[in-house]
Amino acid sequence: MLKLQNVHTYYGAIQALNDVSVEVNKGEIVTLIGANGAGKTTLLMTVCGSPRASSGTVTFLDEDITQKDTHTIMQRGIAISPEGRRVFPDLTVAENLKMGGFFLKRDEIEAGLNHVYTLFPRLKERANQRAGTMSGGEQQMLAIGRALMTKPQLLLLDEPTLGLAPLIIAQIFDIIRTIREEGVTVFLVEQNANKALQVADRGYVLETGKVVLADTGANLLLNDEVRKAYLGA
Amino acid sequence: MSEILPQLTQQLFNGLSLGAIYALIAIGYTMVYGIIGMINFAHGEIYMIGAYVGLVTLSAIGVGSGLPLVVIILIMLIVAVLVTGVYGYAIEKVAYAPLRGGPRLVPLISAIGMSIFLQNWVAIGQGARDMAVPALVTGSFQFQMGSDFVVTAPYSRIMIIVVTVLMMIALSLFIKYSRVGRASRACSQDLRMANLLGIDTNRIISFTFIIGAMLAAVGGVLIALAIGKLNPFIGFIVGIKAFTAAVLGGIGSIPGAMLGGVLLGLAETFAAAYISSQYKDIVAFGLLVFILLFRPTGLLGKPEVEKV
Amino acid sequence: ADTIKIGIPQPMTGPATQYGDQIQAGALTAIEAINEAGGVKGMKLEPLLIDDGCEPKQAVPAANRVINEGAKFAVAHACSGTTVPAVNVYEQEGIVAITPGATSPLVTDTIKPHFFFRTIGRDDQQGPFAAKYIINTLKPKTVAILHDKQTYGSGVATQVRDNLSKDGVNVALFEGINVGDSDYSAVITKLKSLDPDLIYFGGYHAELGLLLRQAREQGLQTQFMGPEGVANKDLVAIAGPAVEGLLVTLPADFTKLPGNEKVLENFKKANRSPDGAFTLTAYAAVQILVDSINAVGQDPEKVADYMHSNTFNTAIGKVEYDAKGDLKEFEFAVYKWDKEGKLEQLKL
Amino acid sequence: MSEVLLEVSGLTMRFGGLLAVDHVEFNVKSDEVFAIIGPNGAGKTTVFNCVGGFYKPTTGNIVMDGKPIQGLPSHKVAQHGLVRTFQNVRLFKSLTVLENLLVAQHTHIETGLVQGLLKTPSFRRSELEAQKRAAEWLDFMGIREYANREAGNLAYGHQRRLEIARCMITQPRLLMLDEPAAGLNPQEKRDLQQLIDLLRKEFGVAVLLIEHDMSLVMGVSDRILVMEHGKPITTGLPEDVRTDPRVIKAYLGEE
Amino acid sequence: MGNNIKNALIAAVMAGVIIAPVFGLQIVRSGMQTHLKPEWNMILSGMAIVFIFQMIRPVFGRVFKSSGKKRSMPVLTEPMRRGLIFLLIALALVWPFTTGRAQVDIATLVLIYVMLGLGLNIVVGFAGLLDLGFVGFYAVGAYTYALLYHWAGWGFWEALPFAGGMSALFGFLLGFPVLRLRGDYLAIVTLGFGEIIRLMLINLYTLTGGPDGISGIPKPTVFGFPMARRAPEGVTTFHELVGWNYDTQDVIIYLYLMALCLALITLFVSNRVIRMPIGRAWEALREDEIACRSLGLNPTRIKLSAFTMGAMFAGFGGAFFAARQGLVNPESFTFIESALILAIVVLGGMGSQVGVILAAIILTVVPEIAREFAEYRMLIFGLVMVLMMMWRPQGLLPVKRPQVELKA
Ligand SMILES: Nc1ncnc2c1ncn2[C@@H]1O[C@H](COP(=O)(O)OP(=O)(O)OP(=O)(O)O)[C@@H](O)[C@H]1O
Ligand SMILES: Nc1ncnc2c1ncn2[C@@H]1O[C@H](COP(=O)(O)OP(=O)(O)OP(=O)(O)O)[C@@H](O)[C@H]1O
Ligand SMILES: CC(C)C[C@H](N)C(=O)O
Ligand SMILES: [Mg+2]
Ligand SMILES: [Mg+2]
Repeated sequence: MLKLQNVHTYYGAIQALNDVSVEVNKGEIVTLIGANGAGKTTLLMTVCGSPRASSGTVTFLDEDITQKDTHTIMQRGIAISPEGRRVFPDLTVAENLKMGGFFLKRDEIEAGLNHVYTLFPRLKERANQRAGTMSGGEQQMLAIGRALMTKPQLLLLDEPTLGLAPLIIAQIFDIIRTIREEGVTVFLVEQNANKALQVADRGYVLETGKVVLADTGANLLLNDEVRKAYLGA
Repeated sequence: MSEILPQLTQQLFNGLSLGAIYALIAIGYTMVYGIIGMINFAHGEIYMIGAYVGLVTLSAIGVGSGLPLVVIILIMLIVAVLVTGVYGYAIEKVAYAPLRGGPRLVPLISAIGMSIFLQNWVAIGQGARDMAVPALVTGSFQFQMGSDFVVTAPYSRIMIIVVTVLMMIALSLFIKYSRVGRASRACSQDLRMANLLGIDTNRIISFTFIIGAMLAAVGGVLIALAIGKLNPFIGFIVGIKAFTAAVLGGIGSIPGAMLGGVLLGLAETFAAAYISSQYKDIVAFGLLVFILLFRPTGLLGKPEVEKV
Repeated sequence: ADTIKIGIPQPMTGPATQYGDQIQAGALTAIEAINEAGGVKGMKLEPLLIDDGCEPKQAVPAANRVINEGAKFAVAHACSGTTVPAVNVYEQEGIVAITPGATSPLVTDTIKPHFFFRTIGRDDQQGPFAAKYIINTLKPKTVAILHDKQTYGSGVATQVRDNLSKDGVNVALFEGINVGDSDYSAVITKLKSLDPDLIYFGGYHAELGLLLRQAREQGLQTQFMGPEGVANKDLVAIAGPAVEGLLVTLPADFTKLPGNEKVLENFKKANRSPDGAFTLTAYAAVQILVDSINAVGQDPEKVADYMHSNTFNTAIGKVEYDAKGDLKEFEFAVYKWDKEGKLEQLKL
Repeated sequence: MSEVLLEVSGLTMRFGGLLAVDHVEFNVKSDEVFAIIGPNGAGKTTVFNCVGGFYKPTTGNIVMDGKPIQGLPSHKVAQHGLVRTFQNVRLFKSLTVLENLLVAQHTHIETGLVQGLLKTPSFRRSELEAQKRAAEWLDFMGIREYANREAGNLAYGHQRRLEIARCMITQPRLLMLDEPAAGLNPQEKRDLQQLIDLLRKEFGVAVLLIEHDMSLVMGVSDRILVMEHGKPITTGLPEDVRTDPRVIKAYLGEE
Repeated sequence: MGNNIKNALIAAVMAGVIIAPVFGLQIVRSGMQTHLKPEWNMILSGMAIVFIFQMIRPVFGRVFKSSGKKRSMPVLTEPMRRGLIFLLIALALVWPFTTGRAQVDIATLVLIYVMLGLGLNIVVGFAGLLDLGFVGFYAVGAYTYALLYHWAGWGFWEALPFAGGMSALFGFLLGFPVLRLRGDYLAIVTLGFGEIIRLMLINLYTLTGGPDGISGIPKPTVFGFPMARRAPEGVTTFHELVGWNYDTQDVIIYLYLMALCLALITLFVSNRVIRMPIGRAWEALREDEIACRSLGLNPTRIKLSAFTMGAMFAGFGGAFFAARQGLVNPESFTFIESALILAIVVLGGMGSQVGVILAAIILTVVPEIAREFAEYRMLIFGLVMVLMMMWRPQGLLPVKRPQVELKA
């Protein structure tokens, strides 16, 4: 479904991705783990075309999207819950969610809202609070909810559990499983490698902009190097 | 004195009509600021160009063409709006778009440069002298108040107030309910995130500039008709006043622009009336400072919350 | 050098362009006529046209430019606002300059220049003259005075006010308005309730045009009056029919001066119009410079000395200077506008 | 027994209709690590903001070392020896690591204009001392090698460390950490735990901690306050809190 | 290719729409009527130029792209920066003795703008406070000297510290209430203050001479001896003292050297101050006010110090301006002047002193050169401002921030 081939990405003169090739198949949960600054976020954003890959190709559903504008790419059925949450601070929670469903019809929006509200009851409670004043964790929920609103085929999650309470973290992983059941493909970046690899079908390990390991989630969990570096064993 | 009340009424009308002008232009500032956080100093010049286009159109039609007045004014408005729309679009593409993402003050300077450029562009093309605009809309609404004071409301000014209010309502509804309007709200919060939701932010920005320019052009044409004098430099002062109005009302807020404009118009008028014309701008700016001291984000601006 | 350069820094842009045009017309016609007649001591005059925009902040650069281009003589600056700062430069540098337009007393009063002269009267002649006319002929009970807060406008307005007050006329309002504003309705409403018998405006035509138009729009029919800075064709365009009845003080019409037939012929030859209040004053300025150079040569110091101590026969009649370069005599007249925008001189 | 350093009582913070913090009471002793945990939106950060002077509490008393500090502006609070880190790291990104630490010493060093312009000896001395202190802290945090890099370019974990160093260099009595482990990997979390221990032992500073990572919280805290919906549910020792059914239900979930 | 032609066509049509009402259809007045004088070739040639430009642009684009990945600005290193400063100073020193009057005169103007630019740089570049009313403090400085001279007969040297002090005081008093405003709200309030100061100067006629301003302000003396053609009774002028012939060139060079001294002092101070604790605090505050507060730094105090210091330099600049000009009036202190100074700072590359100097040179010299083009002067100036920003959005000479290095 999503395929990155030999992708290089730069920020000005800094190279953040170096010859990265990654594949995500339909219906999978794929996770990407790596230390701080390894380039995980950059990889997700390169898929979104912001920044663009300076060489290599990104294909989504057999279409080359490497040079496409961000908005075009996102309209193809990709959604992201970005690093730093990026909720619209002055809009209410409900408005934020509706923005997620920008391209949907009115009744679809209603349905989407209900769906998100059942996943995150707290958001329903606070439907009219300005998003900027929500607590860190609440904003994280909102960011995920907003991404779900777009009814994506491929969902990109950048550290979705950051700042969430243990109970909610467990819920988030449940949700990831659920939406996979609903047919959404998930590409997940996590610090919480343990949990991430548990839900993931496959995983990639990124080190300073390079893919150094790729295997099934279960295998990676058993891999010694991974255990040492990312699982704290 | 029995004349206090009628005089007050007249001044109130004067202030409202001046405020309406400021408001109409302030919207353009507010919208552009709201979306890309930039003070578009060239906006006043668009207003000036709108006025010139109106005059050119009028001259093309000819004052004595026999067409009904309404039709003439409509044609002037339409042509002016179309032309300035192109101006707004082109300016954004040429002078601002390449600078996006850079340091924040760079577009501000570019806009000041653009403003100087446009003033002189018109000064060279149409001459730097005052141009007179024939008085198309003559006559006024009058009524006697008090012993011998006749309150006079020229139709040309009533027209400005009415049009401003209508535009404001239309625009507010548009922003609230149309797709483009909603997209522009998202853009004004977080351009990059809006983009990540699939919204074509470049188009929204262009659109914002076009709408802003069009509103300014409407202002330009109506005011040219009411005032009757044009020169390439009229945009600058009005631009600064309108910008002040936008800030006063809370920059980014469309009703705020309206409120700020009217307040500023009233403040200036009453200062001129009851203090002295000499002090009217001091009063206007003083009011701005005073209000911002108590409401640091303007009258209708949402207080900035930064959650730490 | 084989030419004598004469700087002509004048408004070529901005609302005062009309006046710059008149001055250029006058100066150029004079220069061409003199060159045709063989120049000055065998040398041709070379005009240097420089724009000062009638903006005070462009005055010093424009004056510097005159100097940097190597001119030692100038027909300098129409507006008082530009002339006042520029005088310092000419005085410092020893450039002989004559203004054919600036009427403010400040031009010569503040530094009492040695090198700077006028071919036009002062506002402390024009103001009292206007005041006298107002008192003797219009006999108003109350007068309102507005001005544009600029050197010239506020200066002449102050003169009028002081002279009126001295003679017991009630000046009910004395207030400045902003140049460049387009809406004066607040102050007009104020005038409406004050209901004076006369409104005097000190300033230029652009503002007066709007004041007139907006006054009539609000139904204020009071008589307006202004100084020579408002007398301009553009005024008619801006104010439209509202201009009817406006009174202005202007230099007398020098085209009717006996002995000017030759001058008028030169204008005809050059295909320029001799009309306008400042055309012939500019013409005269060139004449005076040329006469002096003919007499004592090109040293500015000597030229200035010569000018202070001699009389000249010019297009504006006989000219004689006092110690600070002001005319010993100059005459203003009162004119009235009609509906078409024509001026008619009034008998006093 | 060590004495009480910070005493918070009856703290209430209301945002419009929302009672974000509701009669919270706790105290922190001068050498303990005190943690606040609770579900998202429970009001933990808001407690920090009230204590630190970033919000003005609706009601309540905050006493630091015997002096009331509620309602003081945040920079005054900081001068009482109470400093904090933020839920999202807030470094001076385009300043270097060293400069971040120099800025933090602003209130302690020679800042006279004239002295600085003339580079008087006392000024030089004060600058050098400040640099020396900074160097010591960088060594202590193990980020000395990045001293001359722009802070914004550091890896996230290092940024967290720098933020803590920046607090410590102000010589605080109480260090408030808001989710310091967020975004760190397991290895880094363990380093952090050791660091907190060390700070308390070596520098005698009390720590007030908000954190969602239970292994860290249970590992370093002496006492824990659990909040839910702005209200305190319980305060107690880690073991007690961990097994408290209310806490499990509201926050921890079944493991 | 087809797409390309289409785009070029659209652009050409738009160009037509833009040109037509301004150049293509000129309004001509005859009596009370106006009619239009069409200039079709104007419109058509404009459209043609745009069309051709759009057609060849992609080619250009390719050329540019192939040369270098991303045009990243060369950043000045510390030794290069010092070298450049010394070079500039050396050039400044020989300048008056090797060029003509006009050049020295312009250079003096440049130096005034350097002073103002460096002053505003403290406020905007270092402390990150957008000040659109800087010209107000410039005016206060100029009028302080002018008024002290006019009412009390003070000379330049006595008045100079007062001018700086007065401006600083204004900066302090005005800054106090408003510095808690954020970003652009601060900008508009400062703009308002600038205007209020100017309007007060116009209105306080009896004190300030209103629109006429104050004239006849003396130039700085040389150790008490005036540099003038004629001196008042009983005073020896400088040229009499040293037995030279009076030559205006001398005066101009003297003024230039004065300006150079003042500019160098400004440069020195602003260069020092950014390496001092207060300078670091400014930068820290620009980056993150909340973090600053959490560390015990008082934001208002720190901002005020930047605002006040910037204002003080504006005051010095103003006093010098008054002396050079011999005359002050409110016209010299309009908003556009503030905008120009701000443009110098931004074009220089915020916070970069060498950049500010270069930008001051460019933005002062361009309009002077453009005088050749008469009415196109300001058109060119505006265009240069826009193009400069596009060409160098990071500023002419972005420098690496001066950093305290921790040595091993
Ligand atoms: N906007 C940017 N400009 C310059 N460099 C950047 C930018 N964003 C990221 N980088 C650099 O690119 C590299 C990869 O960063 P990235 O954010 O992708 O890492 P990450 O794996 O997501 O790390 P983390 O776990 O901390 O989120 C880092 O070295 C970072 O410093
Ligand atoms: N400025 C504010 N205005 C309105 N509501 C606010 C404001 N700040 C916080 N809140 C609300 O107060 C509640 C407590 O927020 P707080 O940030 O203290 O939570 P928290 O316990 O730190 O949560 P998290 O663990 O997710 O960071 C939340 O519901 C939040 O939405
Ligand atoms: C040209 C004239 C209108 C100038 C006017 N007399 C002045 O002194 O400014
Ligand atoms: Mg990341
Ligand atoms: Mg929190």
